[in-house]
Amino acid sequence: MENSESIPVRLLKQTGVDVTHCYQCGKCTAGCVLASEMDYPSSYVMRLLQTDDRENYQQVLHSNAIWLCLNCENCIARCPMEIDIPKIMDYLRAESLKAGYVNKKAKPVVAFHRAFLDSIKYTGRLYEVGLVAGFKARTFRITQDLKVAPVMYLKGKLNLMPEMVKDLGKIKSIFSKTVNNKNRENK
Amino acid sequence: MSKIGVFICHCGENINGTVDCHKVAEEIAKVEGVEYALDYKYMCSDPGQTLIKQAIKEKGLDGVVVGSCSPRMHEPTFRRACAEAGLNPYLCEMANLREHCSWVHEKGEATTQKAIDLVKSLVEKVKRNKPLVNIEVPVTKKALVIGGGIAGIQASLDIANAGHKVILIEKDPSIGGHMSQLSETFPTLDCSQCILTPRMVEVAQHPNITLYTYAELEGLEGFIGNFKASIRLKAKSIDEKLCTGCGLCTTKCPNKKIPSEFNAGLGTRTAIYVPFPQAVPNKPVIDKEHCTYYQKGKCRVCEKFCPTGAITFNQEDRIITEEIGAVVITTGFNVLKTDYFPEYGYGKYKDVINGLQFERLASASGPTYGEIRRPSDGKIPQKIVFIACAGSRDPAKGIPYCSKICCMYTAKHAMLYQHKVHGGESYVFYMDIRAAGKNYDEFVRRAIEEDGVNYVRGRVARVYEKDGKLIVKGVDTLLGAKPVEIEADMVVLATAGIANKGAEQLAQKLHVSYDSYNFFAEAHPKLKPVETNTAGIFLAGACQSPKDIPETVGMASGAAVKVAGLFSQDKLVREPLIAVVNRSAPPIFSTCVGCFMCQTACPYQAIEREEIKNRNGEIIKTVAKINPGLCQGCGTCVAFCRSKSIDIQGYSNEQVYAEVMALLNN
Amino acid sequence: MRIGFYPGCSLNGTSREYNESVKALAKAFDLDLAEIKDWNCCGATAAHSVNKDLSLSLPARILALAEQQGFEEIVVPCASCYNRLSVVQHELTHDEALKQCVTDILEIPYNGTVKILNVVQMIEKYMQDKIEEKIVHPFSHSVACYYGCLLVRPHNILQFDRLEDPQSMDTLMTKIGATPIDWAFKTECCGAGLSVSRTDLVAKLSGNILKDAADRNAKAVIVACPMCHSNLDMRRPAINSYLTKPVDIPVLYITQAIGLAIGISPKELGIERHFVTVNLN
Amino acid sequence: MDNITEFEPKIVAFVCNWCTYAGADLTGTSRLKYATNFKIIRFPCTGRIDYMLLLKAFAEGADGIIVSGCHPNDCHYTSGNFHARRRWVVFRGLLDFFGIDVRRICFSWVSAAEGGKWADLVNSTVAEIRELGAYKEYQKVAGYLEKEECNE
Amino acid sequence: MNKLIEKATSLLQEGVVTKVIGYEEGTEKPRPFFCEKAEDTSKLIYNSRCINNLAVYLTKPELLGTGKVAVVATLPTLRSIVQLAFENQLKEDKLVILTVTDSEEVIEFAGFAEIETYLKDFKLKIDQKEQDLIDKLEGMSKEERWTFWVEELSQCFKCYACRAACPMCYCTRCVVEVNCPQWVQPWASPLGNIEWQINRAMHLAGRCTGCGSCAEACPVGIPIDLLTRKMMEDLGEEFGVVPGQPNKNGNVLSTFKPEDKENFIR
Repeated sequence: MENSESIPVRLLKQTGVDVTHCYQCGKCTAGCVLASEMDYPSSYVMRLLQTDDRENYQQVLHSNAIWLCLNCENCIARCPMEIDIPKIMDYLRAESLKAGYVNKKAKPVVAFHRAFLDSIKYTGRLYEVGLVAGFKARTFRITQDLKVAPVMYLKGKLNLMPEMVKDLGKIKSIFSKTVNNKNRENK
Repeated sequence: MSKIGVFICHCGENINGTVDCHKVAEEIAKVEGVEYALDYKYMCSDPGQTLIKQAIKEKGLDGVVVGSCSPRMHEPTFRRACAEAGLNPYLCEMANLREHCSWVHEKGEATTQKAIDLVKSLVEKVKRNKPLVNIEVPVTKKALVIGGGIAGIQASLDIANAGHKVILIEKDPSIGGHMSQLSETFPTLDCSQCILTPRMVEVAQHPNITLYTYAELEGLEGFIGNFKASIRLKAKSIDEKLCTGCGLCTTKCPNKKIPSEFNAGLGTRTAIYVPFPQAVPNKPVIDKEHCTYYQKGKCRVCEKFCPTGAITFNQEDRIITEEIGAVVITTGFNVLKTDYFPEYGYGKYKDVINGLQFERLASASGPTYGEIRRPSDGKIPQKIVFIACAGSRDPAKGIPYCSKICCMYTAKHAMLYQHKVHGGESYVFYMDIRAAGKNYDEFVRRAIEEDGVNYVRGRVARVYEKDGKLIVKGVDTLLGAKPVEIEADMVVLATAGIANKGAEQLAQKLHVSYDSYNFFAEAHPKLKPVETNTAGIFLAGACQSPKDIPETVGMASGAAVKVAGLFSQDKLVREPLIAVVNRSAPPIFSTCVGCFMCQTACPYQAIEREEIKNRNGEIIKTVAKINPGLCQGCGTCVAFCRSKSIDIQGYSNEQVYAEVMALLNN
Repeated sequence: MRIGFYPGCSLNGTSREYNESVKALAKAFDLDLAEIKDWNCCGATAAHSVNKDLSLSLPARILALAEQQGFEEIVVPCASCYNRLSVVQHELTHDEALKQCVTDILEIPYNGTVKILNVVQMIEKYMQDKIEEKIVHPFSHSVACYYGCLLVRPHNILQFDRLEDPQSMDTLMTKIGATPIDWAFKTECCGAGLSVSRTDLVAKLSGNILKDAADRNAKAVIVACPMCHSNLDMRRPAINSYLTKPVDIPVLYITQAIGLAIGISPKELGIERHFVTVNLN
Repeated sequence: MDNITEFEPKIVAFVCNWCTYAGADLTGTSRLKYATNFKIIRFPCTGRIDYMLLLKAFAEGADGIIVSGCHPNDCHYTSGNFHARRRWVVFRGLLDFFGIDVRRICFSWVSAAEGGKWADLVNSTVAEIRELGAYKEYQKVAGYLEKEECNE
Repeated sequence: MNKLIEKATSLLQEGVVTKVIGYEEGTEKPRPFFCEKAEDTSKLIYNSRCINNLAVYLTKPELLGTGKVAVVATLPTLRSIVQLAFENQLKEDKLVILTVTDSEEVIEFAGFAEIETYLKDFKLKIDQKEQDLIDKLEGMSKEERWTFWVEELSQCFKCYACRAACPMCYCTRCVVEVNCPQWVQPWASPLGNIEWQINRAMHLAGRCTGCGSCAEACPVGIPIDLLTRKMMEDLGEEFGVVPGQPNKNGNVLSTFKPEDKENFIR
């Protein structure tokens, strides 16, 4: 099906967002707080997607930008064509993960998301110590935030024991039906 | 028993090449009611037409069918021929044997047979044709022009110079419109007022033009050539006969802090005011909303100082009615309001202004006498940013369409700035440069190349104030979408042109259609740009869509010609192919039951209510009536009417029914 | 009046002072906040960065629980959770198919009837007209109200305040005697999700925000979002090493500011849990 | 006419004067060819076309019908075609519910510039109707009544 | 019940109206009753068995006379009245419209507008019986449908009871009486019958209020109401037509939207 339909059409079907609406005014980029950090700023990403060129698409999936996007939604708030760029970014991230194209620079970001989700998966709620630990384990940034943590602890901001959702079974099943469910296309 | 004459044209070999024309004539001759049939090489030629005329006279024909080319080609020709022979032209029909037969089929039996069938069915139709007389409607040779901007001024002058009376109404105290607010005009940079004011004066002095300022249309009834307009003359609180326009009152009025409309809010005016020095008429009006006397009941300072005692507080609005034959709508456009651009801080920061305000700053008659100064502190901006497409091409917050004039006036603004502020830095954020027009693109290039205006392709996301500077966050999409930040002293938004306030209501009063943006709709996008779908009402200028001065003036003259053309005849003659509601003897009067559901089916508001009264004037029945002046003959109402009480002349139920029957019956 | 309360993860961890101050305020205005039983994490950015269905299901479960436990209205102080819950509710009400697929995943009924309030809305609805009379020591400082992204965007869904230059927090601040400054970064993003993974960027973004507030000499930054808070407060060392001239403006939750004004003890409001010490006046 | 081996369907077209009739003229001037067993009747506007004429055509032995006018927004009378469109939506639904073969009525928009489209449309319609064969069901029912012309 | 009689009595006694059109007990079902004397009001009944659509009389001046007339209206009747009023067929000042609620309260409407607002609370729905038939027909192949109708209509002998019973058929000249050209065979014949019913349905597009009187009146019991009911459904979906709540812009076939949808025009 990938080959049968154009990339813009696929995006439309999968996310309900029509990238062909973009006429490259750049307002999204102009308003994006991280545009200067991105390898491809949002409007550029839109253009790459519009071209319906496999290489350009791969380029996007490999890009750092999709992982830097904060979903702060400044772009869509100002987009004259009301194109939901954050939604596209979500989709691209998911695709990038599936395809294993995640940009090297973005590894920590992904690691964090993963750690975050694991934490929820096992406890139903976010267990920050677990999260940070998990994140460090994934990124080998053992020393990061070493200064912050104790202070946090002193200020009573850290629980050393995770909180648990009673109905953990349900949370697990949610995960198994979504993240771990390969056959369901992200719609 | 009818006597139809049938004339089959060979059109050289065009028809005869594939159709056996002679056989067609022979076959048709056999048809009941056909008196005479012949075929000939060229029916449209003089000898051909003479054949028809002779036959009509000699055989006393009461109907004619010409089997030849498309009626869209020669129907008028043959109908004229019939008329010249004394046969009612509407008793002549054409069978299309060329475009619909000989040219689209191969030579052969079938083709000839089809030709015969086509002619037959037209014969059956003609049997049921009725003699019709052209409709004549008288024409009142006086035009109403609504709106005294450059479009209205041009249209009025052209119509008046063609020798016809014109009534020009303007809602503001003076004519001149937006053009009078402009500084210089692109691409020649000649001063707007210098070219406009002479025409304003000409309007005021023209013997054929009656000017009503501070006046609005209340309502319009009637139809082409025969409208009746009611006009509200708003109370000016001034006796114009006494007022000499000395202007003393305006200097004495204590209420001086009212934002001036003419200066787009950058300057102030008094409650009794003349909008601008060159105003026409140059006599003040009292703005009741802001006048201390009207609001609080005391003051009357102007009255005290008026040397001629022209101030009349007790004046009331007057409604006058005028008989007119045509209307030209020239109500112009407007610019987007401040609340469209929260991210640009328009309305929040004094130094973020719109294009019209910049025009006033740049204009010698403006609040700064033509010097570019910041509204906030009067300083001369050293760095200025122009944002194009502010609201245009912005379905989310503004309007989806391109306002057309912004690219040019922005280039002009930047150029004027560079000329007036030496060493100043100007930036234009644009998406595309749309400079199609004589010397337009050259003009933009000049701004970039000679005056050093920095054009940056990309939209601005937001503008915010910091330490007295306006931080403009934009992007350069030509550098791979590179964010750009400029610390500007002033920001000018090329705000979109939108339909004028009240356009929708006016359209409804006039029964002309308007588009989803409330711009008035032309009758045909290509071939009828100055007509509306209501006969006798025409359009000119930015009320149809944003446009620049030359285009507006051209359109105004176009509309004027249409009006002059209409007025060149004493009576309007129109084809009688229109709908009619049947009438019959009492007590029925008409089979119409008066449900009036047909009214909305008519695109021309041609269906009226007729009250049938008895001797004592009591209404017995209300039935539909078609206004022959308005009906264009589409026949939608005919197909809709349940009791078949409406029929259309020339395509009557009987005629088309017979046509269909005959066509299939062989 | 019993209202559901969804603290969300951070309010039980890093941002517990937010939790405490919300509760304290509720107590002061005798508003009965009942925690939704057995709530789970909303999934935050992580979930919808990784998997659509998950990002829908987690919040949906919370809303379903709230319905089950008979709440008509729930207060969600965490702007991120508020945003996720609202967006999911909106998406599900506008897409039957999606709703079906999610309820299948949840295996508990979901109708989407619960009304979701953020903290500002809670104060506006249940407290603001009583604030003035309760004030004991006016919060007479110039403050920068920082709304962040998640409270106001996407506007068509949240319909909260106005998109550019929102005012609701500013209005509340004037009620407790503060003077809100007009500044440029009210709704610029602080870096939120990247807090841990890309601290460098967060330092930069949050830095710009604090700098503008400082330049316009605000004495405190007022927030209504735990992520904004932790970025502006906890990340201060990183921020200050990014900024040329360090900034020591404290960052308070709107609930804390109001709490102080109506005389709730700093301890009760968890003021001392901040990294950047709060010593106003 | 029921010569099944070489069945030639009877087809009539009801068209508006301003777009489709002119389009058909263009087909002619461009010398594009189509089948002879197909005839055009001219109306001022699709808005004028009475649905009864379609039924009458079937009753009178038509096997197929084309109804064509200006594209939306191109109507010479600004909105006749819009009214027609609604009429056809309603009428077609009703006919279908009645079991009348709506495949035999082809509705279309053909502009004055679409001579080519008209030729294709006619040819494809002729082909389709030839495929469907004569509209016996209706003609059988219609056959009942002795034909009688209307005369005043 | 008595409330209705009281009301009718007072109306007649005070001479507000010259007659009250309502229902009285008939041989096997209630029948329309023109009550002109106060003493007869006791005959008036009103219950779920009263099904005749009395609106049909309101367009017949010869029946109403010159005076003011009261009518006891069922929901369908009210819908018809609103539609008739919209089609300029009724005079507000000549009518007193009454209805009886489930709690047997009598409502007198101040005007047509009020009826419309009243009707808003009552959603018109097709009874299961009809719906099933419609679904059955839609389930059939078009050939089966054709045979179904041809057979059903072969019984029709053109008595025009359907027309007489329909409040919307008030034309002074019905299309079948038009003979130049003769659009529809006025006498019974398979084709004529089909053409008549198609005309009837088309003429009722956006006007039929689904009271079912036509089928009720058919002496041979042809389910002709299905045609209009089906059409009502479609019009509802396609153009948002609500029976009894006429679109103020005009009839569904004499109005349009540029964005109207269709899927068959080539």
